[in-house]
Amino acid sequence: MTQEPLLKARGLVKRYGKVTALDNCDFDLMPGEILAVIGDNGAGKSSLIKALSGAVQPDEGEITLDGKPVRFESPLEARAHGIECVYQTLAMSPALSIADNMFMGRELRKPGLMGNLFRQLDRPAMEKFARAKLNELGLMTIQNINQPVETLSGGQRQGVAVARAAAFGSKVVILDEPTAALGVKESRRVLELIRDVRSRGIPIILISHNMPHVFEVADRIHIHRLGRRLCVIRPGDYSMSDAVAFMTGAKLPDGVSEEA
Amino acid sequence: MTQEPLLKARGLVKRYGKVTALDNCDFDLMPGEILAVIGDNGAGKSSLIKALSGAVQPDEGEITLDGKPVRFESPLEARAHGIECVYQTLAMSPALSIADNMFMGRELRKPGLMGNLFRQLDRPAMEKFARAKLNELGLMTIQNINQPVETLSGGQRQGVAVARAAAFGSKVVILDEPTAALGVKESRRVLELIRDVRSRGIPIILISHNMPHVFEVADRIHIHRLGRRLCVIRPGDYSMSDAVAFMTGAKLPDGVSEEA
Amino acid sequence: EGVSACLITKTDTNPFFVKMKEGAEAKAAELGVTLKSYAGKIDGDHESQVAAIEACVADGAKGILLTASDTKAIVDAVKAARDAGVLVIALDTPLDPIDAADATFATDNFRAGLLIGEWAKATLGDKAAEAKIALLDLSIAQPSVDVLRDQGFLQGFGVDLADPNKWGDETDARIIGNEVTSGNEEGGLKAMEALLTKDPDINVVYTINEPSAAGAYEALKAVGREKDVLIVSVDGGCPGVANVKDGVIGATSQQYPLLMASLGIEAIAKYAADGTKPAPTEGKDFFDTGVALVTDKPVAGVESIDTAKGTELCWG
Amino acid sequence: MTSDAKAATTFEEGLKGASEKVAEFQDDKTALKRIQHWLHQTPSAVPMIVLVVALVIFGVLSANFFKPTTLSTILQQIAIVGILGCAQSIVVLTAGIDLSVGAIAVFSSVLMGQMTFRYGIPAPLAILIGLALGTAMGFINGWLVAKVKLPPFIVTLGTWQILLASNFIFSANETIRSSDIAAQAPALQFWGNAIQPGGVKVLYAVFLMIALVAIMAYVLRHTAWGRHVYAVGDDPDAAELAGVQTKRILIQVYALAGLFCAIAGWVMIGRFGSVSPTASTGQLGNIQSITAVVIGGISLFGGRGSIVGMFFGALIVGVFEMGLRLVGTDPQWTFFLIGVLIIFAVAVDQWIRKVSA
Amino acid sequence: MTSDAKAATTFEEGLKGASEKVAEFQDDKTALKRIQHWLHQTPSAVPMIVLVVALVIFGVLSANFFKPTTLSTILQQIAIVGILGCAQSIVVLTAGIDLSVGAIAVFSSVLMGQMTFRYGIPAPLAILIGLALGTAMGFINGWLVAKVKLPPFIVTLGTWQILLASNFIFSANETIRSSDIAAQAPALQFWGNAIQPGGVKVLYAVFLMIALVAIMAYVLRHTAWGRHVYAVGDDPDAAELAGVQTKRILIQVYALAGLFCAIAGWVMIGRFGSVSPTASTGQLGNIQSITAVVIGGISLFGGRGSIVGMFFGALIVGVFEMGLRLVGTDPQWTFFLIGVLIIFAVAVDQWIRKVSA
Ligand SMILES: Nc1ncnc2c1ncn2[C@@H]1O[C@H](COP(=O)(O)OP(=O)(O)OP(=O)(O)O)[C@@H](O)[C@H]1O
Ligand SMILES: Nc1ncnc2c1ncn2[C@@H]1O[C@H](COP(=O)(O)OP(=O)(O)OP(=O)(O)O)[C@@H](O)[C@H]1O
Ligand SMILES: [Mg+2]
Ligand SMILES: [Mg+2]
Repeated sequence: MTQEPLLKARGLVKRYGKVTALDNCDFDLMPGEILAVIGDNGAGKSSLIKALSGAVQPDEGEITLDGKPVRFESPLEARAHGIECVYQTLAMSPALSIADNMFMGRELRKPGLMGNLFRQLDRPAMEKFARAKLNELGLMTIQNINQPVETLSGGQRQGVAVARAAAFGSKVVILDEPTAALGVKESRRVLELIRDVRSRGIPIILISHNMPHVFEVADRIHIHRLGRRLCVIRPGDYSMSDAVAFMTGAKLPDGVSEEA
Repeated sequence: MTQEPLLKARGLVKRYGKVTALDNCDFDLMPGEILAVIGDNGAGKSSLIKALSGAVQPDEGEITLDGKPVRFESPLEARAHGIECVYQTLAMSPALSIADNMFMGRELRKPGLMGNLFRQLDRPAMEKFARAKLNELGLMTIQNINQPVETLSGGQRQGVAVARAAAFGSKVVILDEPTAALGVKESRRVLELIRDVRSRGIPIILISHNMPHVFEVADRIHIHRLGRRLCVIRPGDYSMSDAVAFMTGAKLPDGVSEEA
Repeated sequence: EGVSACLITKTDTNPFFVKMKEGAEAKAAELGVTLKSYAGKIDGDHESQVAAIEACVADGAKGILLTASDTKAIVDAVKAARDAGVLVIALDTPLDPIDAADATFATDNFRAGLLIGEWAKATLGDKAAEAKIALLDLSIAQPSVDVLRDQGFLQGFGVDLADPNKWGDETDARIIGNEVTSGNEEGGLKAMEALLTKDPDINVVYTINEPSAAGAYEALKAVGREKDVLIVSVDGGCPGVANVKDGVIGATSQQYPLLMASLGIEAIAKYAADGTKPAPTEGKDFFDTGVALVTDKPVAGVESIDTAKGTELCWG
Repeated sequence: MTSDAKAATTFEEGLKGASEKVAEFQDDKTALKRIQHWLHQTPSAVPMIVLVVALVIFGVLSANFFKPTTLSTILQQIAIVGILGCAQSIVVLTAGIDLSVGAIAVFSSVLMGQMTFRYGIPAPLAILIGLALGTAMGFINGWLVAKVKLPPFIVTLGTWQILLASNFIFSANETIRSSDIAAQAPALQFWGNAIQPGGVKVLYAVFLMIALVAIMAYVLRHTAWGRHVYAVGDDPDAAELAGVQTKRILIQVYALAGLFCAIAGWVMIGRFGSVSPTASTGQLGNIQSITAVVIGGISLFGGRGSIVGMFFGALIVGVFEMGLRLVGTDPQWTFFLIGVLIIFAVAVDQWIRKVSA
Repeated sequence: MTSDAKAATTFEEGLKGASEKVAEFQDDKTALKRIQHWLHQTPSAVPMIVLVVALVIFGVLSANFFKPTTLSTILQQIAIVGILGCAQSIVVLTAGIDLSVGAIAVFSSVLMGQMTFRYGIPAPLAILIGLALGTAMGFINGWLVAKVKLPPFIVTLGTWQILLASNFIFSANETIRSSDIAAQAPALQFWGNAIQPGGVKVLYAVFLMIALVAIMAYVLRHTAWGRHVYAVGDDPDAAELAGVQTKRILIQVYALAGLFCAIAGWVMIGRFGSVSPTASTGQLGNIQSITAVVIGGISLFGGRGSIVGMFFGALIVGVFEMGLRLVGTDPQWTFFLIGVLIIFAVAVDQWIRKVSA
């Protein structure tokens, strides 16, 4: 591992009142890899990726991107650095259309005067793009790209969020349980999409409770326990039951002693 | 199958504007069984169980419970008939405590004068009961039973909702993707709980996208496609890939011809 | 074709304007004039009055009777109506300038204040020099009646007015404070309570109208001081005169809204018939419908009528 | 083929011996942290602190301020707003708003008065009729909100105008004089009576307000109905799915608010002596009660806050108004400073909550 | 051990040949269904229908109603409410509310007038200063809402009082006469000019209002900023996570609302001729603009509705007030009927939406 991590965090701490969601947590993402993050419910996985993507500000610790220290005050800043995230809550505006949601904060403007002076949106272009991205995910049960997001089923909504992140992530794509509400077919598409994104050279952080999926696509697995990184394993080196044992505290990985 | 279905629906239709979520759908639940409902995203599974549990009123069709026709105007009426449901959206009041949420609509009152005349709640009893139910599910990372639900992680929240339904369902328990956000350990607990509930003689409807889980616990599997029941299979008779093929339209089960 | 007329009052909740409307309606019925009434939504509501004038013009009214909320600001709207051939008569409150209306049938509100001020001063005699005065005004927007009555009272009492277009800027040490009442019992009571907290020895209370005087009286009664405080007021409504008789109010300046209104309707009927406009009272630039001090404790040097006479003339 | 399923989940064997330990969090034990935690747990404490600070400041600025009569005057000045605030609180807790509270109060008082004086009904019966009609007005609000599903703001904006207009039309703008009421129907003025311990007058109305706040605090905190009110305000869809009869609760809440308003109307007669359709409460009661509710820390989005906070909110406004008058500002400046206070009190509240979160 | 993983997902082989068909839904082709669908798609159509019905009814009831001058009078009477409604609409779309709109308008008009007459600043410059100060007042609202995170209701309740009091204090209750303005600073009265096609006066102010509504409709619908306004109102957390700078948008929205109010203040000078600090818009402008917004179908919970609907809402109220005046209804009955109208209009709206959902 002579390579430097693309995204690195050291000593992250995040407290919510009395609860310490992140307790001196470290994190490394290598260029071009798929890194899975697994852990019990409430272990602090979502808190970790929220800290990495600017959605919350950690109380302590530092984050470096490409070796340079960064501090994201908002998800927009993280996005400006090419970090794209699908949150567990999806972050969609229910009354707005699918196309509007996909382009939120980076709308396309019409070329020429209408766009520059009158700042008119280029709806046809946005709709075409959105339609294409949804088709890639096989979300064709969606008939109307101008349908408000609130009229979609839970799974369809998740599909739209994943399509958005995959379409725009240029440096890191983070997915917090992207397949939780998805059907078999749709989950498969998401896994294919994840591989697709990696083949464009973009590393991915994948949080999932689905062990077969994790072991299938991940290059490395970050096991999170009680607010911190317990260990990082390669799927080839351990079995799924080992991983499950580590993350639930049934076993300890070699060379780690549980202190907490 | 000489037995009569406990909960039966015939010809249910539910339209949302132009979308027909349920298209002449039939449904049967036998006493004491675990019936899984599987289908693509947007197939209409949630709409079906909402119709069964009174959360939406179907436009057409009829429902019978124990052979008697019923019409639920609200979830409360369904609950009065012993039908308990965990919705995909969980139906929790974020600012209220776990105990308050578990007993919403069926609070315990203090014995004696305080309860009868002044209608005072018996908080200690409610808290004790809630704590016990959560422990059964292994949700022990929850420290404080009086914590507002909004401070729980997504998985913890789902655990609370499942515990509520399992604790109070007396005739039918319906679970809409109960393990979607749960970790490996917690999912296992839910499956055990489902078996537990059945062993109390209460039938269960389980919606899930997790095929291994479905095939592990279900007695029968209702395959939903394009708003209606495509077929019902027994896990012993077909393989998982068959089921997946049926629900995605890759294959047609024997004796069924796709019309839609 | 019948003659139609409009009555536009400041509000239609104050009994003063309610009676004015009744007077106008009675006269209109008598003369066969169709009358439509409009009012502002709150005290000082100027825009509703403009809208009402516009509606009257659109409706083809022959004449408008107007008690203006903002005497300067309404002038443009009045001019537009007169240009359209409508006779506009200012009731109760003269416009500024006064010739903006075709005629004015009014009481002099400043004089109404002046009378009760002089009466209070004379009643107190020597003690007027160390009086403690509470001023219960109408609203913080200080519409013109509010200012005229308040400043008239202070003038009559012998207090330096500073800017006569504004209340509250006087520096006389005898003034304990100004409070606003919205011209009703509730406001009068709360305002009086507050001023009593500030100085429990208040002995003269000026009130913008009789309902607020009744409220002030309740506050004084609550602290057992209702007998030794002079309350003066303006309006001369029948409940107000009854309160003077009962000793709740010491003196009030009575106005004659019914008279104004019926005179106004007559003028409009006449104008519709032969185009003549009413003439002002001799020596004044408006037709003065008069103001009289009503009290059962007359003092030398201030002309007054007693409550028996007041009850005869009162307006509701 | 369950063997196939079994194979697919063999990895769960790793669960054997999984830790059953509960995550532990260190507890900060410093005094400051404890105060913060306590503030967080006790939302009504925040307005209380603002109140105490205001009291101290005015006590220093004005010698008259800490006299018992001043304090009892403040209490009696907020009695009506406090009762209207009870009505407003329960409505706001359901994520609603009631702009008609003042109009219901004034109209009810006029109804009670005119029933007695115009129609000759005995005063106690007239009061009962007034209370019933006030409740009915609230019920109509609730019915429109719950059954016709109209936004509360709109419903009560409409009924505010309707009731106020009805009030003027019905009363023919007639005021019933205090002396007439005292002579013929003293029951109407009941709440204007006072006890006088040590010469300081405290109106019955003040005790009524405190009693109503206490009762509602108990009901909201310790009964199922109270919890349901919170649940409806928090997330009505979730509450409905969880088995709360949201429509019924909403109608009950608005009807109860109507009853409180009618009680406030009765109290108004006692407090002001007379029955006047023009009472400013009709126009301003809604803004005053909403101000108390919000300064008291009840969220306008529903489901959060306590009625005791509302009480302190009303007190804060009362203390400020009286304090500013004693310090001797002009009414226009008082109006200005009350505006500043409203923003400031809520900002302090927000800040304390953030610090302690 | 990926083979283990492979084994666990073999069932997915069933996916091969999965149908790629899109679910199809039959389309109802009856005329009624089509109308319902169209109404659902075009939310501003509902107030339009109410408007047309109102026009027809009053046309029948009053012979004078359908005269061109009457209609142009209605338009000029709603000009100010319409402009304030633009301000209110964008604020309400962000799930806020602005109670200070009227106060900003009146204070701005007073500032413009006094800058010219008291301080001798040339009128055009005074107007610019007034517009800038109005924007600044809105900016303060926005800053308190976005940065200090106070509820909009409270912030604007506070600034409403503060600005109204400042307005009275600053103006010293002085009205500037129309004739003086016409002589010395006609620019202040610009919007009071009119074109007179065929003798019917139509004020410039009316055209300004229509232009502002049209511009804002375009901005909200066809620019990224407009979409962000909707997103912020819809779900601020989601909007923030999705990369909208919610705070910036909020501040911009309130500041823009302040600018619109200041424009309304300028228009008030033209419309009424004089500059009057007691103009009742200061007290009532907020309720009037909120009424227009809500009758126009904009949700007070934010994120839903269109500004064109607000325009129809203002028109409906204008038509009703004028129509009732012409029919000769007593003012209290007018209030009563406007109250009924508010509830009725929103109930109809709700009903159509439900039927067509
Ligand atoms: N906004 C918040 N306020 C208070 N506590 C919070 C908040 N967000 C998270 N927590 C707490 O922080 C801890 C970690 O939560 P987090 O959502 O990061 O877990 P997770 O690993 O993502 O769980 P899951 O797999 O269930 O999504 C939990 O105990 C949770 O209760
Ligand atoms: N309230 C609603 N308004 C409009 N359309 C809706 C509504 N609820 C559901 N639908 C539509 O009905 C169809 C069925 O939705 P449903 O939620 O029942 O699917 P599902 O099978 O539960 O999907 P998933 O597995 O993703 O939860 C979808 O096309 C969805 O878009
Ligand atoms: Mg999580
Ligand atoms: Mg579903």
